[in-house]
This record gives sequence, C-alpha cells and structure tokens, in this order.
Amino acid sequence: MSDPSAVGEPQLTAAHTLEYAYKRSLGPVLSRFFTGLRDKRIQGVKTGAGQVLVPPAEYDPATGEATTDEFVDVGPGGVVTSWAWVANPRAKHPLDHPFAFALVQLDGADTSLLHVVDTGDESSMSTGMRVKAKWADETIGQIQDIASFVPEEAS
Amino acid sequence: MSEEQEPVTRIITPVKVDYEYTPGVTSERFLLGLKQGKLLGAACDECGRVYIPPRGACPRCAVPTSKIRELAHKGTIITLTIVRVPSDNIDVELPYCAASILLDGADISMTGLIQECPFEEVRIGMRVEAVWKPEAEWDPAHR
Amino acid sequence: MAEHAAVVGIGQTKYDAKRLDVSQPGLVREAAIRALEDAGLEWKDIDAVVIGKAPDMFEGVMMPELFLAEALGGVGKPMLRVHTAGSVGGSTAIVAASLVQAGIHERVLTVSYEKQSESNAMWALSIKMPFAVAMVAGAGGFFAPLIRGYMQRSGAPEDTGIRVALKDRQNALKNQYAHLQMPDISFDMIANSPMLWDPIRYLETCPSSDGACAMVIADAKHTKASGRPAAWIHATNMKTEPTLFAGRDQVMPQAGLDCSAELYKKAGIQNPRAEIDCAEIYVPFSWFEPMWMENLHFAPINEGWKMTYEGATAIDGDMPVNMSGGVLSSNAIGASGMIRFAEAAMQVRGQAGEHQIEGAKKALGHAYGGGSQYFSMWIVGDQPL
Amino acid sequence: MRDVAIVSYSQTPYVRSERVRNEVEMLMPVIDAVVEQSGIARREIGFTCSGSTDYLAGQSFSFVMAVDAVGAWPPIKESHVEMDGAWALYEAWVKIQCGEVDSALAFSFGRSSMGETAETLALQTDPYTVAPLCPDTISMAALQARVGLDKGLFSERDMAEVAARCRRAAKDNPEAQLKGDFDVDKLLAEPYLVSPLRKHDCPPISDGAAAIVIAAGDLAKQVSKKPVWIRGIDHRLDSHQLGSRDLSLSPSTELAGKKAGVAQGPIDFAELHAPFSHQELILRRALGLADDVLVNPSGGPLAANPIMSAGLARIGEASRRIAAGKGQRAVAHATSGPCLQQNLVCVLEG
Repeated sequence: MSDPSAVGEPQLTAAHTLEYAYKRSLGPVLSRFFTGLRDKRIQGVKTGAGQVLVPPAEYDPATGEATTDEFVDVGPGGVVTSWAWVANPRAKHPLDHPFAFALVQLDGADTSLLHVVDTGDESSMSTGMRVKAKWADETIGQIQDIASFVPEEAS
Repeated sequence: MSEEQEPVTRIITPVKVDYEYTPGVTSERFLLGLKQGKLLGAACDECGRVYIPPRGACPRCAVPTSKIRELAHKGTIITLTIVRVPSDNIDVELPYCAASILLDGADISMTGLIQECPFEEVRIGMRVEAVWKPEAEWDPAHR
Repeated sequence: MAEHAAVVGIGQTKYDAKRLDVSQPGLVREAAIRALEDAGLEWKDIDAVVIGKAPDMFEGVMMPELFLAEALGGVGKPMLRVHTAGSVGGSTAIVAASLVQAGIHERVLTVSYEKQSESNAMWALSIKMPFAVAMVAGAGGFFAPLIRGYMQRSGAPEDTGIRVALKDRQNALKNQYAHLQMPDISFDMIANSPMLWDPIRYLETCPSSDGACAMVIADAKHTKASGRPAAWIHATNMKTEPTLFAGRDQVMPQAGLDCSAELYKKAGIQNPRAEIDCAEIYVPFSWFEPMWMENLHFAPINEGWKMTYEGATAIDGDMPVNMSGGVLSSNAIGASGMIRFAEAAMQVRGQAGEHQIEGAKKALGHAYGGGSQYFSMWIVGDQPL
Repeated sequence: MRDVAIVSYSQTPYVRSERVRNEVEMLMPVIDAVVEQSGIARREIGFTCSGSTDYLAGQSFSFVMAVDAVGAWPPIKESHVEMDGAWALYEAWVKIQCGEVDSALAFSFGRSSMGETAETLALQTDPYTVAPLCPDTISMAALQARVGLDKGLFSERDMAEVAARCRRAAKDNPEAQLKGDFDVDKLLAEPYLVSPLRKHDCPPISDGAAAIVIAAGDLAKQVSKKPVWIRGIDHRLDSHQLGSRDLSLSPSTELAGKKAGVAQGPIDFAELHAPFSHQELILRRALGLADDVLVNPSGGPLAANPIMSAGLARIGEASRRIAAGKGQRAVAHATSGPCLQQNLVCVLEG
C-alpha cells in the first residue's frame, strides 16, 4: 500500500484567514462591568459567601450558584500576584513594546484580573508590586478600556 | 439622558486566525492537473472506484487512491439546484445553477456550474461538457 | 449490564433570532436551571455534565465548554464536549445517557446550545477554503439537490414541502418556546415566499436561532425516588457514513436506515408506525419530513410524502411528527437535535402542554447532521422497557 | 464495571510540520496499523470515537473528513468530541461499559503547523474579559510557573532538569520530535522566552495523529497476548478564571487521580501531559507520585506536542511500555484548557 510521505515540500500552499467581528451580548453582570469600564470604574460582584469576584462572573466558581446582585467598586490600585514578561510582543498583543501579562488583585477584590502591566523593563517587575489601572484615551466598554496597569508610585 | 449613559450591553470582539493551508498529496495532484487543462481523478487502491476531485482516500475502503486517471470532460447531471441566495463565500453572479455532474469514467459526481443554457432546460440526466476559462485565468482553483 | 436510565428534568430557553438579554453562560444556564428545577434537583446533585454544540466558529470561542464550567456547575466534575455536526444535540444526550446506563454516574446534566446571533451562520457553515471553489451556500445549497433527487425518484407532488412547512408552523403556535410564531401562516404565503435554493422556498427553511436545551438523566433508583414523571430511555443509537463516496445514496442514506432499524430492534419495536405514538425528527428543510419518514421505516421507499399528504404526520394524525414546530420553527443548531430528544421525552412525560399528544407512551427523537451522514436517535417511553 | 484493555496503539512519527499530507492522508496509515495490530477485524470494531478541533484545521466540521480514513462503510457507530483524543477514548470506554459493544477505536489528529497555535489557543479563554487581550499559551503558562516559583514549590533549575530529562528520554523514542542531551547549566544560561519560561520549558510545535483500540475482558484476552488493562479512568474540571485559581495546584488532577485509583497500588512510571516543564512538577504533586517515579519515559509533550493527540498519546505510550514489559502499573494523564484547567487520569496495568 502506498503511503504518501510526510517528507518534502508541497507545491501548493495558500494563506487562509478566519476572520469575524463577533458581537457578544453580555447579560446583566458583564453589562454592568463593561458599562463601568466605559465610565472608568472597575466593579466586582459578590458571591453568596461574600467573596468579591473581579472580573465579575455570573456564577460562583466555588459553588456553581449565581452570584449576588451586589456590585462593589474595586481598585484602581492593586497587587500583582503573578506576571509573565513578554520580551517580544506578538502583533495581537495589546502593547507593541515589551510588557508583562499579569494577574492583578485589585484593592477590594478576592480574585485576580488577567491583564497587562506596562513598566518598560523586566527589572521593575516583581510579585507583590503595587500597580494601578491606566485608562485608554477613549473608553467604550471593553476590557481594553484599561490600557494597562502601571506601577503605582510612577503615576 | 445622553447616549453616554446607556448601559453597554453588547461588545464587538474581532477574531482573526491566520493559517498556511496545504491541500494534501492527492488534492495537490488534482489541482496541478487543472493547471494543465486535465481532469485528474484517482482510483481506489482496493476497489478501483474513481474519485474526482480525489480527497486522498476511498471512504468505502479507507485506503489511498493512488492511481491517477485522466477523465473525459463530459458527463451527466445527477441532480441540481438553482441558487438565488447570496453568500460571502461565493463569487458567482446570482442566480446560478449548481449541478452534481458524473463525469464519464468517474464513480462519484462533482459539483459544477451549468451555464450557456436557460435554467428551465437543465434537468437530471442531461449531458454536459466542461468549458475551461481562458488559459490566462487558470489558477489552482477549479470550476 | 446496562442500567435503566430516564429523563427526569427538561429545560429549554425561549428560542429567538437574537437573545441579546443573555451572555453565552447566561443562555446555557437558563436551560440548565429549568431542567434542574423540573427534576427537583440542585447543582450538587449532578455528577457530570455533557455539553454539545456545533462548530466553535459560530461563537468564535475554541472549546467554549471550558469557559462555561462555572455556568454549568462543572467545577470539580467531569465534563465532556460532543460535536457530531447537526446530530450533535442527539449524540450529546446519548453520551449523557450512556454515563448513567454504564453505572458510572447516577445523575447527569446534558446541555446543548448555539448563540448564532454572535456571528453569521452562513459564514460559519461555509467558510471558504483555499483551492476549493464554493458553489453551494450554507446548508440549503447542499441539501437542495438532494431534495430534487427525492422529488424525481418518488414522484411526490410539488407542494408536499409546502404542506410540511404549513403543519410545522401551525404546530409552533402551540409551543411557547418556538422561535418563529406566525399566526397568519397559510399555504399561499409559503408557496409565494421567495425561492432560495430551488426547490427550497424561504418559508420552507429553518431560521437561525439562539437557544439552549438541557436535560437531567438519572438512574432507576433516583428516577423512582423522585416521584416525578419520567421518560425511560428504551434504546439509543448512532450511525455514521462518509460524506461522499462512490455509490452513496445521499437521498436515502444507509446510515439512517440502519440506525433506525437497529434502534427499533433494541427497543423491541416490530412495527414502528403502529407502536410509536409520535416523533420529533430533524427537518431543517420541509422536504426532509417525507424523506425521513421513509428512512425511519414509517413508510415504504418513495411513499413518505403520502403520510404528509394524508395528514398522518399532523398533530391529530396517526403518526404525529414535530408537534413542537420542529427545526423549521426553532434552529439553535447545536441544540436542535437535543430539542428533538427532549420534546420526545416531554410527550411521554405528558408535559408538552398545548402540543401534547394525548396518551403518548412511546416517542422517537431523531437528529441528523453533516451531509446526511450522522444519525442519532432514541426511543423513550412512559414505563421502563 | 467491565474489564477493558488497550490492545493496540499507533501514532504518526511526530514532526514539526505535516505540510505534504492532509489530515486524512496522515490518519490512514495510523488507523490501518492500530486495527491491524489489534487482531480485531475492522468491521468487527464496535464503536469509533475521534477527538479534534476545528480551530487547528481552520474550518468548521473538520472532523467530518476524518471519517474517510476510518472505513465507515457499511455505516458504523461513531462519535466525536471536540477535545483531546484521551476524552474520545473515555467516551469509547463508556460505550463498552454500557455493554453495547465489546471493542472500540479512539483516535485524534491535528496539524498545528498550519496556524499560530499559541495564539489560537488563546481563543479558549473567556471571550469577554480575557481573549481580547490574546494571552498566548506560553504567557499563561509563564503566569502559572511564576506562582509555583514564588511559593518555592520548585526552582528554575528543577524546571530545566525536567526538560533535559524528557528530551534525553526521547532519544529512545524513534517517533519523538525533539530529543538530545542538554546540559542544565547551559539551559539556565539561555535568555527567557516569556519569563520565567525559557525556550526549553516549552513544547515544540508538532503535527500528528494517534489511535488506540480497546476491548472488553474476554475479547481482549483472545486477541492480545499483552492486553493492558484500564483499571481506572476519570476526568475533572477546574474553574476557568485563572485569577480565581491557585495556579500552583491542580485540584482537578488530584480528584481525578483519586477517582481513578492512582494510590491503590505502586506506580512504576507515569506519562503526564505536561506541555510545560513546571506543569510536570505540579502534576506529580497532584497525583501524589513518589520522587523516584519515572515520568515521561517516552519524552512526553516536551519532546512532541501534537495538539489534540498529546493526551491520547500519553495513554498509548504508557500502554506500549507496559506491553513491552517495562513496568506493571502506570498512570497516564491528559490535559485541556489554559494552565491545566481540565484533566483526565487513567491507571493502566499489565
């Protein structure tokens, strides 16, 4: 039986792109969060056990129960709980210069938000450092309304 | 109330994924055949049935179709539809007739456009012939 | 070996073109919560979750079950994601049932959904690939030639499809969850609607819907203890054949013929038309009702259209089909198969409200997908087999 | 529960790029081989289940084409999960447990090389608050590694040692992709890729397919001289939000391991689906493996990481090693989702 070989190069190749601008309806909880971002407020939601989830979720990871309708303002400052230094950003990354993806526990929140920290260089990053949200020039109600987090003392 | 105060209820998140696509050994042979004005089918290594366009396997036997067969440019309409709905993935002017055509010597029909004939005259069982685009417009996409 | 399993809870969302009031988690949750409430259960009672949906490109989320973990109370539990094209809702229910029948879990939640308003179904179904010239648009372009093939071989009257569409659209008026509600629907309105993919007219096609459907499947012990009406699963079956191969009969696929024949055998059914009280089958384009009547052995080959014509498939006929309004009235693609399975279960549980078939004891749920190549089916009854 | 055994395993040699063959051409020889070695006639196999994802292939319904490689004529009982092939194996195992069939084929496939997989996998994250930032898999894994490092659970040297050991082990595996002898000090002198991960902490990009045939008790004994018994198999899910998890732990692996009965006997070796070096260290702990348990003798995902098959391959590699008499009881593991969100654990015995 012939077995087409994996070696060599194909003669025909073509670029193929999947592209679509998805329109996502948000439901009540995320709607509140994104409306807040547009107004330069970061809000978390309380779970039945009183934990504050940021970003707010409709359902409690611990129990599966719906979260409450109690929202609280958190941040804009917070603590970096983990970070990954991206020395060579990809085109799809939010920043075009070296930055850190980070988990940021905002003041008043019990969970951490995944976002980016912009410090310029890796040596100024550390776990436990204080950062604060830097807003985009124009906020429209999307996660990128927070342009990045920056060191608190530098702002 | 200004528009600014309306809550955000929907967001737009663009998703773009880029690929470099390769068609596979058997499809490539078929596509290169088109470039030379040939309709290259492929026969199953086991049952000998001829597939066009070949996709790499005879699905009945799950074995490769490695024997290339050049097929005639004539065939018979098996079934058809007249398409009157636009679609992003189609660049043919509406309405058009798409038919399943069993080429002489093939064991499976391929889809083709039926042109140069009024729709009402197209029917199942009708004989048709492939008309090639001017050679200058040939590319690995077939019609 | 196999344990008895039964549907003890069913939940559906309202199907609509755009459910802009909910997120994806909110959508699946709505169906899941209703299924739990119907079963009288809480999240902690659920052992595992089986979720199904059609291509991820509809919503632009890869393996969305991962981010739906919280919404489906899945944290700390086993979760499976099934995808078998249009038949997926049915296959998903079957996988969930098998977890109970195998004695692995006692109570399983199964959910399927689609939120088509987040993108464009036609785009997601017919993504243009390099080196291929697309000549058919969406599912209609693919299935229209098969319908023409059926018309040719069966000699069915040309208005058969219109009659199916009229029946299903009238049935939908009896179903609060149905997407398309057309109180003034008439034969002429359908006949005069635009021809999209000849011979399929606009009003003979399914809509694009947002929606979710969920069921709780439990073992015999919990089913009996619940004291609630149950739809006992008498038999399930799945069959697949390749999309295109030499000699394939795409109009009357062998996979469907075999799948239903085996299903009836497992369920102890000798004469399906006499023994099955009603059926919810996957009819995205009107003409598939007569085609599937033959494929499901309810009618001899080339005579399925007679059932439509004689009114046998009407809600007051001897073999009612798609009492809920069917896929023609609500089509949240990934959920459409499960809705058929759930509606069959609702009938034998006596909870189908205005579209209830009086005294239904045995019902068929049917789904198909791909190029008429994936089939999933079940028979449910008001008593254990 | 019925006794069920793995009776054969086959895979493609893992390569950086299957550019010439398409998915069907890649799969056919693998399925041929696994069926041939199973001793069960193709038409006699009771159930078939595959695992794959449309986002690797760049087209919707991409699993449909794979049916061409199976020989689904006359029609077969068949299903598909949009998950790693390990979960396809799970569905197949369930089908046998139902008593409905006595044998089953599970397979999976993917050509990661066609796209930018690290970015594509970012589409798995929450589409509202996370995916728009495109956190690629390497960056997310780096966030996870940092948590473990900060807690002092492991060091960068430990991570480099994992990478060096896996790639050394891969030298004995003709089908592995990235293999060789690496000096840990030299590895640690390399710059970070996404700190705290260096290139060696990350998996290669691999294309490939894998397939397993399983059979119930009597049939397994009849067709195979060395059936490898599935003594336990379970899978669990963690929360999706990275910020609400302790990323240095894997509670779902721990729970699945308990349910699968990992601790009910001595473990000779483990095949862990840990695409990033630190994940092996997290999984070891979650499974309660003793320090001397040999992990990933095949080289593991650090030697070849065919997305959608890498989990099934762990189970297959473990079964192959047991069948070869190089161990009696092993644990195999598969993962899915960002930072080990979903995990499957399978206990195998000779």
